Amino acid sequence: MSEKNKCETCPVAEQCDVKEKEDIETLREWFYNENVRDHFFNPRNIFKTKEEAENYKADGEAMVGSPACGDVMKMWIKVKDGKIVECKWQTFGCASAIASTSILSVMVTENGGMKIEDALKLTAQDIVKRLGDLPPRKFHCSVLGDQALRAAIKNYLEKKN
Amino acid sequence: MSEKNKCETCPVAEQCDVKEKEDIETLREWFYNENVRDHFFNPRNIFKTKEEAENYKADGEAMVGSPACGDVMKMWIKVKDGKIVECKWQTFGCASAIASTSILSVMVTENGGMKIEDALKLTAQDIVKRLGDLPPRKFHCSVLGDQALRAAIKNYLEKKN
Amino acid sequence: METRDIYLDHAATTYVLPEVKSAMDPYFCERFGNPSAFNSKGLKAKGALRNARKTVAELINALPLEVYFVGSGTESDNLAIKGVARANKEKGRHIITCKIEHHAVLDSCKALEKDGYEVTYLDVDKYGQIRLNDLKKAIRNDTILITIMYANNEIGTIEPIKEISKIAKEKGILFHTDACQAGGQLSIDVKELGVDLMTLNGSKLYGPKGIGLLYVRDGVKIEPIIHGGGQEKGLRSGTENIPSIVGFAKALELAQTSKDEESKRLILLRDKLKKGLLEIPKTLLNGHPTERLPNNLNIAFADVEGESIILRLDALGIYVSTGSACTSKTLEASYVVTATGMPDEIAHGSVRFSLGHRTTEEDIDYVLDVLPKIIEELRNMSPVEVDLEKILEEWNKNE
Amino acid sequence: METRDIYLDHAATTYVLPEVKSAMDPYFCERFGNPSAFNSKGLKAKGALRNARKTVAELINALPLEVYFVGSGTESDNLAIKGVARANKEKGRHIITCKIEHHAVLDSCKALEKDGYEVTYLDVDKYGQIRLNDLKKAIRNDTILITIMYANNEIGTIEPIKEISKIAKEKGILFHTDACQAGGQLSIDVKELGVDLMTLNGSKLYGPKGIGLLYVRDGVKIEPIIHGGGQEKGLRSGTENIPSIVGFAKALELAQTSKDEESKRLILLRDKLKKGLLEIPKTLLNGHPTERLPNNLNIAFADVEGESIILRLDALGIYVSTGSACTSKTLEASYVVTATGMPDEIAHGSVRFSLGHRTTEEDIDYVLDVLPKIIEELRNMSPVEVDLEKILEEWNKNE
Ligand SMILES: Cc1ncc(COP(=O)(O)O)c(C=O)c1O
Ligand SMILES: Cc1ncc(COP(=O)(O)O)c(C=O)c1O
Repeated sequence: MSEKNKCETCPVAEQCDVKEKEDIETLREWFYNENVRDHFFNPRNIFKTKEEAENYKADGEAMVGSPACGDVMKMWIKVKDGKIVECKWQTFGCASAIASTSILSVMVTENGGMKIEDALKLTAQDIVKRLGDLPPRKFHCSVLGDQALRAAIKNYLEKKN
Repeated sequence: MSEKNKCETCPVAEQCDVKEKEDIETLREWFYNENVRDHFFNPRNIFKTKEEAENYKADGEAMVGSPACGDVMKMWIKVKDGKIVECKWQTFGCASAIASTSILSVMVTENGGMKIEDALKLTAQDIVKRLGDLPPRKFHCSVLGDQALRAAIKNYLEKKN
Repeated sequence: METRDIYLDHAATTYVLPEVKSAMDPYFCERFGNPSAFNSKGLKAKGALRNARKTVAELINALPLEVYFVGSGTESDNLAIKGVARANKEKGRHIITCKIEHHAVLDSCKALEKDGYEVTYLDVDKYGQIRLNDLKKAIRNDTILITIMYANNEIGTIEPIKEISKIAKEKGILFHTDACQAGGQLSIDVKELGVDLMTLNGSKLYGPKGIGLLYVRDGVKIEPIIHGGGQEKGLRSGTENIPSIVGFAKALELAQTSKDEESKRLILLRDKLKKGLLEIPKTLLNGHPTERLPNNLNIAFADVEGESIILRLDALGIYVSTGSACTSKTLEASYVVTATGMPDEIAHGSVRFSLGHRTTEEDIDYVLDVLPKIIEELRNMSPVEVDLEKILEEWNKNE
Repeated sequence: METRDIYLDHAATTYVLPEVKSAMDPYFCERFGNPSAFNSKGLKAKGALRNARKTVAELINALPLEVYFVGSGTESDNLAIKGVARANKEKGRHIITCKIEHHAVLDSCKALEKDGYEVTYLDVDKYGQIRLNDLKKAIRNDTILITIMYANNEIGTIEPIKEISKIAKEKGILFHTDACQAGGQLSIDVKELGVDLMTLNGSKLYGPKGIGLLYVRDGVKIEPIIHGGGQEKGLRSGTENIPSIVGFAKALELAQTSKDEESKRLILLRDKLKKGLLEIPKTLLNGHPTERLPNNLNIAFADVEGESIILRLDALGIYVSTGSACTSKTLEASYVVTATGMPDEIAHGSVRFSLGHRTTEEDIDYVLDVLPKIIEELRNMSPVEVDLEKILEEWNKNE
C-alpha cells in the first residue's frame, strides 16, 4: 500500500510480496504460536545488561539489518573445536525477530554445539520450522537471523586467519 | 426513477416533480393527518352498494382519471335553486384521493349547499387546505377532485339546457 | 375493533431472532475490539470474525477467503456489478440483467451505462421468469457479466439460476446472483448453483440490518468501490462490524438449518391464504404458480387500488406492502408486476403478503376473515370495473 | 503476574456505552420495521430515523436534510471525496489533501487519480499540522475540493480547520473534513468550523460499528457511490440500519454533552502519563504539544521496536497500538509519524496510548509502573543506539 515505506534494502521484500498474494488470510495473523511467545517473553542466551554485552569477549561477532527498516540483529559466538559453544545476541525488531534469534541461539548451541560447517548451512526455513508456524509476512524476520549467524561465523573465520 | 411508469396523462405530473425537488423530506411522508384518516376510514356521501349507485338519479354526473394512472373519480350531484344539495362519489385511488373526494362532497353540500358558481371556482388548494397538510406528492389526488366536480357541474348545465 | 399485530411484510425486512440477538450482544460492550488492532482485544474480535466467516463459508459451500462482508445487500450488489465491470473492462463492457431486478442492481447498471458500459435488460414472461433463449441471444463477445436475481422480492418468482449459470459457464461469462430474498429459504450452495458471485444480506433472514455479504469465487477479478484501510482483503475497507457479522452468520445458520421444515410450514400457510384470497372475485396471482418463494404471495385485486387495501389492513394491525419497500410510491404501478405483462390498472391493485417466522395459522384466518369485506367495501366505492377476461387475454400474450 | 484489563486503544475503536446499547435494543426484535415500508411498522421505524437525524443535526448545528447516514467512516470519506469529485468534474479535477490522512481519504484520492483526477498531498510540519501557506500555494483554478482531517488518529494533532475553511471559502472551493477522531471530544459545529462536508462514525465515540455519517451542506453537488432503492435522498441506498442509527445518535449526544467535563478528566490523566513516560530516557512526544486530542498520547521510545512493547504490555493486560489499526504491519514505520519528519528508526518505536471512558488513574499508574522496566529490558536486548541529538536535529528541520 504505502510504497514509500517499503524498506528498500530489505533482502526479502519481493518474497514478502509473493507470500502476501499467496496467503493473505494467514498474513493477517499477527499473533504467534506458543513457541514464539515463549522465546519472545523468555529469550535465551541474552545479556542481562548493556555492560555485559560490551565486556563480552566473542570469537566472532556481526550485526545485520538497519533500524530504519525496523530490524537489526547482532550476534556474538564462541567457538571450540569447530563447534559453536556460546551464542549471544541482541535484536531490535518485532516479536518474531526476537523469538527467531533466541531459538537460533539455542539451535546452534544445544547438544554440545553445532559444527561451524553445519551452522553455515542453516536457512531461514530451518529456523521457521523449529519455531512452528509463523505468519508468512514474518518469514522476513528469521531471514535476518541466519544472515547474522553467517556474518558472525565469517567474522570468526576472518579473525582466525 | 422508473420513467416508464410515470403516468403520461397525469395533469399535474410536472407539478409533482417540482414539489419532489422542493421538499423531498416531506415527500417521503406517506402517512396522513387525522382528518385524512377520518375521511378515508369513514367516507361521507358514498353509496352503500353498487346497485344504489346504478339507480341513483343525478342532475349531473361525470368521471375523470384513468385506472392505468391509478386514479379515477366519479361524481354525482343533485342541484336545487342553483345550489348543490347532494353530492355522491366513487373513487379508485390512494387514501388521499378517497379522503379528498369525501371532504369535497362535504364542502359542497354543507350549510344548505354551495352555489354552483362558487363550486366552479373551487381549486385543489381549497380541498387540500380543508384536509390539512398533505404530502406534496399527494396534491395530485385532490386535483382530480375539483376536476370531477367541475365535470359533473358541466354535465348538469348541459342537461339543463 | 381489536388491533392485532400480524406482520406479513417479511420481504421488506425481518425482526432479529432472539438467538441472533443473543449471539450479537457480547460484541457491543465487552468483546468490542477492532480486529485489525495488534493486541488481545483485537485478536478476540478477529477470532469472532474468522469464525463467522467460516460458518458462512460452510453454509454456502465456499472457502472462507471467498466470503466478503459488506454494509448491506445494496452495497453487495453495487460491489459485484461495478467491481466486476471495472476490473474486467479490458475484456468488454456489456452486461446482461433483467427488468425485474431490485433497484440495487438496476441502478448499479444505470450508473455503469453513464460510464460507457452497455446493459441489456431482459424481459420476463408472465410469471416473471427470464427466457433462456432471450439470454442466449443477448450474449455478445464483449459480455462480461450476467446478473440475474435468485428470487424476486415482489412477486416471489424464482429464476432458473442453474440453467443460467450453465449458459454463462459455456460462454465464459461471470454470473452474479442477488440472493437477498432466497438466503433465508432456499439452498444457497454456490457450487450447486454454479454462480461466480452471490449477494446476501442480514435484514431479510432474521439477522441484523446494515450487513451484507458478497461471495466472490476465488479467481474472479473484482475492484473495490470503497477504498481505505484494506479490510476484507482490500475489497471492502472500514472497521469490521463484528456484532452484525456475528449476527448475520448466526441468522444464516438458523435459516439454512431450519429451512426445509420452515418452508413446509410456510407453504401450507401461504397456500391457505392463496386459496382463500383467490376465492374473492376478480383476483389474480402475480408471479409463478409453483416456482416461487415459500413465504411469498402477491395478489392483484381488480378495481381497487393497493394503497387503500394496505391502509385498511394496517388499521386492523395487519402489515403488508404493495411493491418493494423502496419504491412505495402510489402513483406508480409496480415495475415488476407490469413487467410480467399485467396491465397498469390491475398492477395498481397488487398486494404482497410475505409470511415468516412469527406467522401463525390464526393470523392467516384473521386476514381471510377481514380482507374480503374490505375489498367489497372498496369496490363499492370504486368507479372502475375492469374486464378481467380482457386483462387475462392481454396478460397471457406474455407467455 | 496478575493480568489487568487496561484498554488504551480507544482511537482504534470504542466499546458501546450501556446507555447506547439500551437505546438500540428495542430496534432489533420489536421496532424492527423498514422505514420505507408503507405500513405502521415502517412508520415507527421512520419516526426513529427522523428523530435520530434531528438529534444529530442539532448536535452538529445543521439541518436534518444535511445529515446522511452511511455504513462507516470509511464509506463517508469515500462518498464525500468521490461523490464531490464526480459531481463537480466540470468545474475541475484537482483535489488537495495531506499526507497524514486516514487511508480512507488517501485511498479514495488514489482511486480518483486513476480516473484522471490530480491530487496534491500536502506535507505537515514537525507536529503534524499542515502549513496554511502550502495550502494557499497548492490551490489552482481547477481545485474543486480540499479534504483535511479534523484530528489525526495516530498522533492526535488537531488541524487548523477554521483557517482552512476560511481559505477554501475565499477561493470558492468545497472543504471536507474527516472528523472521526474528533467527534467524541471536540466541538463539531459545522457552521463554526465552516466546513461543507464532514465525516463522523460510531465506532470511535462509544457508538456501534458499521455506522457513519456524512454532513453535506445544503446546495453542495454530490453523487452517490452506492446506487439502489433511493434511501437517504438517493445519496446512500440500502435499508436504513435503524438500531445503529439510533445508537449513533445517542452516542454522539452523550459524547457531545459530556465532552467538556470528560476532556478535562482525560487531559489530566493523559498528561500524567505523558510526564511519566517522558521521564524514561530517550523518549519523544509525537504530534502537537498542545493542539492535540484530549485522549491521545503518542510516544517514541528510541532503540526499541513498537511491536515488542505492545506485546509485552499486552501480556500484562494493557492494550495499546502502534500506528493506525488498519495498517498494523510491523515492517513499515508509521507513515504519519515519518511525515512529521521523524526518521524511520525512531518512528518504529512509536506507541499510541489512547484513553477513554473506562480509563482510571489507577490504570495510568499501573502503566507508569510497568512500562519503564519493559523499555529497559528491551533496550538491553537491542543492538541499536540511536543518537537522539542527531534525530532531534533532523526532526527540527521540519519546522
Ligand atoms: C480519522 C479516521 N478516519 C476514518 C476512519 C475509518 O472509519 P471506519 O473504520 O468506521 O470506516 C477512522 C477509523 O478507522 C479514522 O480514525
Ligand atoms: C432482492 C433484493 N436485493 C437487494 C436488496 C437490498 O438490500 P439492503 O436493503 O439490505 O441493502 C433487497 C432488499 O431491500 C432485496 O429484496
